[in-house]
Amino acid sequence: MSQYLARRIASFVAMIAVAVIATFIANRFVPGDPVLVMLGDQSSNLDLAARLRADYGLDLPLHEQFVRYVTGLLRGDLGLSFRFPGVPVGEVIADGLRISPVIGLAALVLSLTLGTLLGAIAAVRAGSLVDTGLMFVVVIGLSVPGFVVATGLVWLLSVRLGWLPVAGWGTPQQAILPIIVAAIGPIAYFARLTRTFLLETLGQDYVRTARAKGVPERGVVLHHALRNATVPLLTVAGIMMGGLITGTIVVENIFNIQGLGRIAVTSIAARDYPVTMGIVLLFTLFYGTINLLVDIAYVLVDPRIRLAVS
Amino acid sequence: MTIPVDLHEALTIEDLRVGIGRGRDRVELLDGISLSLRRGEILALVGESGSGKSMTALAAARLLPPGAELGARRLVVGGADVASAGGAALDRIRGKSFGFVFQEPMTSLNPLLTIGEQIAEPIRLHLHLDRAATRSRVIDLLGAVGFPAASTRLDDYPHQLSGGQRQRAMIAMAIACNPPFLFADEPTTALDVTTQAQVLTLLRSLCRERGMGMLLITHDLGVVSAVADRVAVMYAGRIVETGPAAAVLAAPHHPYADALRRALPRVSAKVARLEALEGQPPSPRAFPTGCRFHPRCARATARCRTSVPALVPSGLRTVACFNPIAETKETAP
Amino acid sequence: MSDPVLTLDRVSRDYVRAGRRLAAVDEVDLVVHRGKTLGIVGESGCGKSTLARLALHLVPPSSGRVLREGQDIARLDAGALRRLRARMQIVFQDPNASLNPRWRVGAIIAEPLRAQGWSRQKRLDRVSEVLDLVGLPQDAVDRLPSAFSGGQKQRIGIARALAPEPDLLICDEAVSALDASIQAQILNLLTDLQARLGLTMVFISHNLAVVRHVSQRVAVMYLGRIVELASEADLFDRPQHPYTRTLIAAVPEPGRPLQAGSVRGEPPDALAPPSGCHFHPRCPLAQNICRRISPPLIEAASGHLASCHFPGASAS
Amino acid sequence: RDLNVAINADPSQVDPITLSELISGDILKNVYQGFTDTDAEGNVVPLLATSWEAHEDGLGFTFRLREGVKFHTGNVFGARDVKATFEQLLIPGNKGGGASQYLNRIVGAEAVKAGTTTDLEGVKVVDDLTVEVRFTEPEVLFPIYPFNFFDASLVGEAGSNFFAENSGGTGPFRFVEWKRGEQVELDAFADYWGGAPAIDGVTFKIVPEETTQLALYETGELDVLYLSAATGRRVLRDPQYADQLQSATAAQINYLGFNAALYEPFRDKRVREAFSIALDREALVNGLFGGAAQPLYGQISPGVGGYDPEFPAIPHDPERAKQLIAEAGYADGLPPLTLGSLESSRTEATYFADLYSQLFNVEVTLQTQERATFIRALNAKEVPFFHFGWTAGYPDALYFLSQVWYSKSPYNRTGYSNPDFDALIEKATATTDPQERYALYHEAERLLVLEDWGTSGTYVRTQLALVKPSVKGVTLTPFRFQPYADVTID
Amino acid sequence: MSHAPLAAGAPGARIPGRLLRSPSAVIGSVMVVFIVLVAVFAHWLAPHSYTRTDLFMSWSLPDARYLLGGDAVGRDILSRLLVGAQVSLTIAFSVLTIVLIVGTVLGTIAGWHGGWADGLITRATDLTLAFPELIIAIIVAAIMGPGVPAVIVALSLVGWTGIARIVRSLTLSLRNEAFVEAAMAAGTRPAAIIVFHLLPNMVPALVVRATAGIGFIIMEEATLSFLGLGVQEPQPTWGGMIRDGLPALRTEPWMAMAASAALAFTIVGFNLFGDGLRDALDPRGARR
Ligand SMILES: Nc1ncnc2c1ncn2[C@@H]1O[C@H](COP(=O)(O)OP(=O)(O)OP(=O)(O)O)[C@@H](O)[C@H]1O
Ligand SMILES: Nc1ncnc2c1ncn2[C@@H]1O[C@H](COP(=O)(O)OP(=O)(O)OP(=O)(O)O)[C@@H](O)[C@H]1O
Ligand SMILES: [Mg+2]
Ligand SMILES: [Mg+2]
Ligand code: NI
Repeated sequence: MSQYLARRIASFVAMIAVAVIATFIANRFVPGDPVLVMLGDQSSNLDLAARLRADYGLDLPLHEQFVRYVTGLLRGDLGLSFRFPGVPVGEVIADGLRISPVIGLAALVLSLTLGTLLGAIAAVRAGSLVDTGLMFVVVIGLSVPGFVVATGLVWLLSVRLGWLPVAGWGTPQQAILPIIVAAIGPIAYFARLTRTFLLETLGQDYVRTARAKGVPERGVVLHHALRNATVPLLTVAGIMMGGLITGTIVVENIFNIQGLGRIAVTSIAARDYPVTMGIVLLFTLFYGTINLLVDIAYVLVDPRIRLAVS
Repeated sequence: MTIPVDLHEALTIEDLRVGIGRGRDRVELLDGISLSLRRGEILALVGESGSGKSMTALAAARLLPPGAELGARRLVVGGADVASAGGAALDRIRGKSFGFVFQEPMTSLNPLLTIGEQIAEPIRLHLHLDRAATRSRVIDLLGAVGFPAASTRLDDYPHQLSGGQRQRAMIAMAIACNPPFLFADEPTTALDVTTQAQVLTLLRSLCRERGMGMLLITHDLGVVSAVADRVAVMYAGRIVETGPAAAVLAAPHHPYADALRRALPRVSAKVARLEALEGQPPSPRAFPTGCRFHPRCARATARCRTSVPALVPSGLRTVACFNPIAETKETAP
Repeated sequence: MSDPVLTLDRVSRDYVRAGRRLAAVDEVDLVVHRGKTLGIVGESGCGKSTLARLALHLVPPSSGRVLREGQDIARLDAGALRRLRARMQIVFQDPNASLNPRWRVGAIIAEPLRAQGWSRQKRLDRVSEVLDLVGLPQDAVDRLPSAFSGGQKQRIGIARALAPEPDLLICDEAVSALDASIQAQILNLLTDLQARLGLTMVFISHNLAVVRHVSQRVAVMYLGRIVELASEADLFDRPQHPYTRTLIAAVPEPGRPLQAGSVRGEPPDALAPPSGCHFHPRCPLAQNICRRISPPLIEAASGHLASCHFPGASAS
Repeated sequence: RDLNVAINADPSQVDPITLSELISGDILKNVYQGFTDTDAEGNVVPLLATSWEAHEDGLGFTFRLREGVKFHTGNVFGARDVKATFEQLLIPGNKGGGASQYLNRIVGAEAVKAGTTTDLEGVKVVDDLTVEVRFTEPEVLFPIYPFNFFDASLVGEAGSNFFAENSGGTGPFRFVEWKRGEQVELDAFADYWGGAPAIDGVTFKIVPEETTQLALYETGELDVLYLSAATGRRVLRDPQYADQLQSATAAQINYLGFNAALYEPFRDKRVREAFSIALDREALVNGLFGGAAQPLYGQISPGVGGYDPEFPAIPHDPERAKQLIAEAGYADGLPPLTLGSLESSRTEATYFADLYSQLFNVEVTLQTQERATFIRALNAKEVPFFHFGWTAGYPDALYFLSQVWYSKSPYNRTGYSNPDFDALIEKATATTDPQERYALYHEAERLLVLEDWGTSGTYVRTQLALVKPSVKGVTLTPFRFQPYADVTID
Repeated sequence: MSHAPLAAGAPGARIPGRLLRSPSAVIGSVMVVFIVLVAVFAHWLAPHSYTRTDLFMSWSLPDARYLLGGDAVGRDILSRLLVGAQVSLTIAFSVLTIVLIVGTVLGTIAGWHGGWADGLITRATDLTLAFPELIIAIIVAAIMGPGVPAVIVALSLVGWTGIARIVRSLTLSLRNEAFVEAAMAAGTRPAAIIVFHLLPNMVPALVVRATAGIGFIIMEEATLSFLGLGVQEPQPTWGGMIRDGLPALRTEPWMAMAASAALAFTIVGFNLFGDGLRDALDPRGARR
């Protein structure tokens, strides 16, 4: 395991390097440049554009820009944002980093627990009315677009009833709706997956053995059937976690939250290279770590899985 | 309403019927099986592969596969009325009132739990022992079933074990709570004879000393004769002969039971060719009419083709045959 | 003797468990000759199934070589190994797990045929043929394994192994779930095939009567090692190793009482095998030497190998 | 109580030097002030300059500055600050303020830009309240250019980024804090020369999503809401908002650009004319905007100095349009054409594309693009046919004519070039008298639109805003909101 | 005696039969077939031109002429809804197909082969997941020009990762199954083992993933179009119609509602169908 970890971490570093190069190239590949966006209506003002280019070092040859960036990076310096003049990239991202993980983790916890619960109930009662009803609700949850749900909920709960704030971030009340909306899709997806995998494992002989031992139904489902569905569910949870933590633009926009998703989108739209690079690096780190943890969990959950060391 | 339960009654199955599937796919697997066992008694259930032995046990334990339907006049296992119990009540009966050794030790063990955990589970559930006590009981159990170095190997996962080791883990699990009754479906097929002897001795002493009843499903007639008090022979979903083990093995009355005995190889001497039954075993989808054995039976008469022979008592035995061997006074070689 | 089909040359297989080495198979030398059956018996957990897997290179040996017709199968490339496997089939000890629950029986049995590129029609014919041979109804083809009893599944496994007419068949506990009559049918079938096609077999079983019935030579394993190897008659009638004698004595046969306590002491811990002769803690004949020196597998009588310091001696 | 106003994105910055765009402009105009401002009708009115005088040679102005104006820093505003502001805008490394483009013609500007000096030669501090500016070429609009004078004395010590975090203007409100992605907060400036505002401050809430903006407005978290076209339509139709709605024509033209270099048929005036008269501008403003727009025939929007109320309406005449196309030799259809537009004007573009393909038997493919990509293509003059808008940066028609259609302007994205037109523009640039100048505009506009059919105006949007009934004194002008100095909240 | 399964290859024949026995599968199939038929014959079914603008009909109420009313430029919403089915489903199916194939191939390779292949593929998924979809979409749109193909490529480029990871995890557990060992012993090639032994066991998970993916892809297309990176006017898509109709939800709700309903109908249909498929594929018919 430790050898596996060592290699995994080494390849992690390599992955970061690839991410840096890939984003750097991709950024320059993207049509339109930051100066254009900064200039807005004055985008054709060549004089101004040249001044800005020089100010941001964008007039240097590409390889020099790259070297500059990488040396900065090695010193832990992600550079300054283009979009927000003079603000360090770290600071821009930190805005989102204070919010998105909170929403993401809360939504993840919500969707894992609720999704698993609903899926498990449906699986145990497979074929019954409960199952059909639950799955219908779940499918509706999957099929109604997030912004429709969000708009509806805001209108009802905030505008009409005045129970919850319309938007913003800071108070616990303000977190409720975003978390719920972010969780709806994942809940539905997870519920369906759980049901599917459970139906798979509930038919196994060892589940019969558990029943023969007098394990109560809950134990049968949780301890035996669900446990054996953990590996694929964990995988999905890992991806979901990544997706939720790195921000859901729909939720962030509707609830007016400066999360990572929104920062990513605005920085890309503004061709704010340093922030975009910073975000990709952060996300790479996120996903790399999450997936590493998921892989380790595989081995812990299923002793038969051996992750190849190579 | 509670059904009066005889305290000496370890197992009662009356008129058990099991069918599976719907519509055209419907097959009747068991046709009116009745069995009864007293505490301390060992009944061996032998018979043709696919005749419904495992189904009988599974049905009595209410562990039938999805899609199977069960009908029975009475089902009492280990002093508990299984037929009417449901949900939580059934969970309290299973594992405590009876244990179950499944035929397939590999797939019947949870691949993600160590055998120690799996054996500990019924102990935790029914005996409510603390961790240490549970662990030492698990080690004792594993030792009793002849598991080598039990204290280290209880942390093994099923895939790390040999076939026989899994089977022994399964047995340890089934007897973990000292149940008054045990379903043992081919419990020793993967055990070498010495280990088998040890395990059977253990099971038999549980029966003799603790009054456990045991339904022992096996193909090994040697095992039957060594441990069973009584034997029931099944063929194509029906019981065709029952009686004291020694007597039935020595001189079966039903031609099928006789054929079984004749087909056995021996360690003591090598025979040129084994005496197998002619013809194909019947499929539940197309059971023959009348006596289901008649197409393969040398003694079959016209009557066998049309009417179903009932299990009729003769002495300590019951036989379902119109032309039983006993009447022709044939003796065993 | 005739040409060797399968040769194990000091083959070992270790598993690492809890940081400790477990020698599931420990420097085994074996030769299986064409057209003959080698029976393997031994204590549960002594490494028989591992040996079977090694023979097919389903697990690679930790050391030693497995030779198939003189060729080291570890050195074969993937294609050659596959072609080789087509000619050697195995019946797994656990019939249930070795059948894909989503495959219909017909497809399961036809799998080795498909792998060998048999035409569809030939596959169909062959499947129906082997179904008959193992005593399964024809309508089994389009049912899933879950609709079969333990013994029926075992027969599906046998049918799959027989279908491609292999020249080497490894049976790991292949008839344990069959009733006496069907067992007899299968055993007769195997002996017929051997006579007709020169089938070579490795027959692993705990049922000594069955082993005796099918085998020409029999090996007895104990804790990863072969402790005795002889012709069927020699082994059963004149066992040299005390463990073999214990085994034979413990066979339950109708009319014979259960030989409880026929073997003394604790079963050995494979993670910490006893020194010297692995069997010494349970051996009625054990002397000091047995504790220190592991007896080599040598000829104790003509053509009769045993690994015992006191072969043939009996406890009195 | 603060006034809560929505903005739909972060401003690009909040300091007066760095480049400014619409949103920053909306905020900064409450904090910083220039020589002049526009009133609700779009007329130029004095602000920090009380009067100004053009030099005889037309190459300079002398400004008389307002007395008693205090900066938020506590310093008194004077002529030195004007000069220092200009210098800071030009000094390299200060992330080139957008306003610096208005200084290019000042004598000595090049030298400051080149970094050889920091002293801007052409600006002379005559006394504390008098400043003189001299140009190399005529620059008649100089007084109306949008400058943000700041307390430049502090920049010298604290660096050019100083005002990113501090407030240094003369406006009615002081900049307090910018929380990225959340809000920009201004506080009332008690020492404001025009008298302290009645409200405590202004909070610009950053809310990109329009449905959210509306929800916030409905729950009272926003007092003032500037509406986009789509939301505007919906609000117009909802009687509940009737008494909360304000409107004003936008100082913005929308036009179809014909790049003759890229699409052969556009070289033919008849084709261009056909494209123009094919439009039913009345139907367009009603159908697409529910009336919240007006047809644009020329190239100057109402409310901007130099607007020509007499500019003739271009008749909607599809038959003649078809005929013109036929005359131009395309009776059998025109070659395929791609219409480019920004995603934000997709609906209109869709309509144009369908209209032309129906009428002229031409295959018009629509290509709406993400902003940065589209602007890049436009600037590179790669788009043969596009629909685009241009918002006035100062209240004079020259902003449209000289930037969009003057042949040497970098913003001329169609390649339209007519020496006569250019001459008119050049002349106007040197004409100080507004009426004279406006006459030149009118001539140029007619030349461009009706003679050359160089473009086709489409519509001018009517800006809509919601203002809570309790809020008084919010004024929507062609240049968006007036500073909130006179706002009161009940 | 039927030899159908042998003919059909490995598992699976008789599935249509089993499918028809589950009511939800039947309803689902009917819904799916309906939607697909509508999509295929959309142009034929559409009562009006889906591109024809008519400013006098803009946002018109549903009436006898425009059964579902008119959109912002006065086009018939019903016609656009029908043609939109074609565009949206083409995108959804194409992306799903590509993504399922690529994801499954890479996932099985990673899980089966392990070692460097696993390392490479796993890192690639991590990187792709981390790379903002928007950048990919912008680049693709720049290279290919915005439109249906670009949307398909962009969404496929980001979509394969999830499937690859699930498939990899399933491969990791399934390859330890005894029947895989048995298949190797039978001489079956690894590729065939993956296709015939592992894949059938992954189908349930993939079905759920695919059915959930349909709605996601359709909405994702709308997001891309919103940024000018997606399908271009006058091509209608459901996602686009929902997006464009949303601001008018309180005044002229019919466009957003009609498209949402069509989308929901489709997703429900596919999910029911997927459920039925799953049940039909279940070897144990695990309904208790
Ligand atoms: N799910 C099922 N669907 C249809 N038939 C089934 C199903 N399960 C079992 N059967 C059939 O039921 C019969 C009885 O099976 P059972 O497992 O009880 O046999 P058995 O007597 O235990 O045989 P063995 O000795 O081989 O284990 C068999 O013929 C089998 O084919
Ligand atoms: N994958 C594995 N990992 C660790 N240990 C293993 C593994 N497989 C087998 N072993 C160990 O190797 C030893 C030999 O196992 P094997 O299955 O070969 O025994 P066997 O002779 O077939 O026994 P049986 O008769 O019970 O089937 C056992 O002690 C077992 O625990
Ligand atoms: Mg059975
Ligand atoms: Mg074994
Ligand atoms: Ni009979």
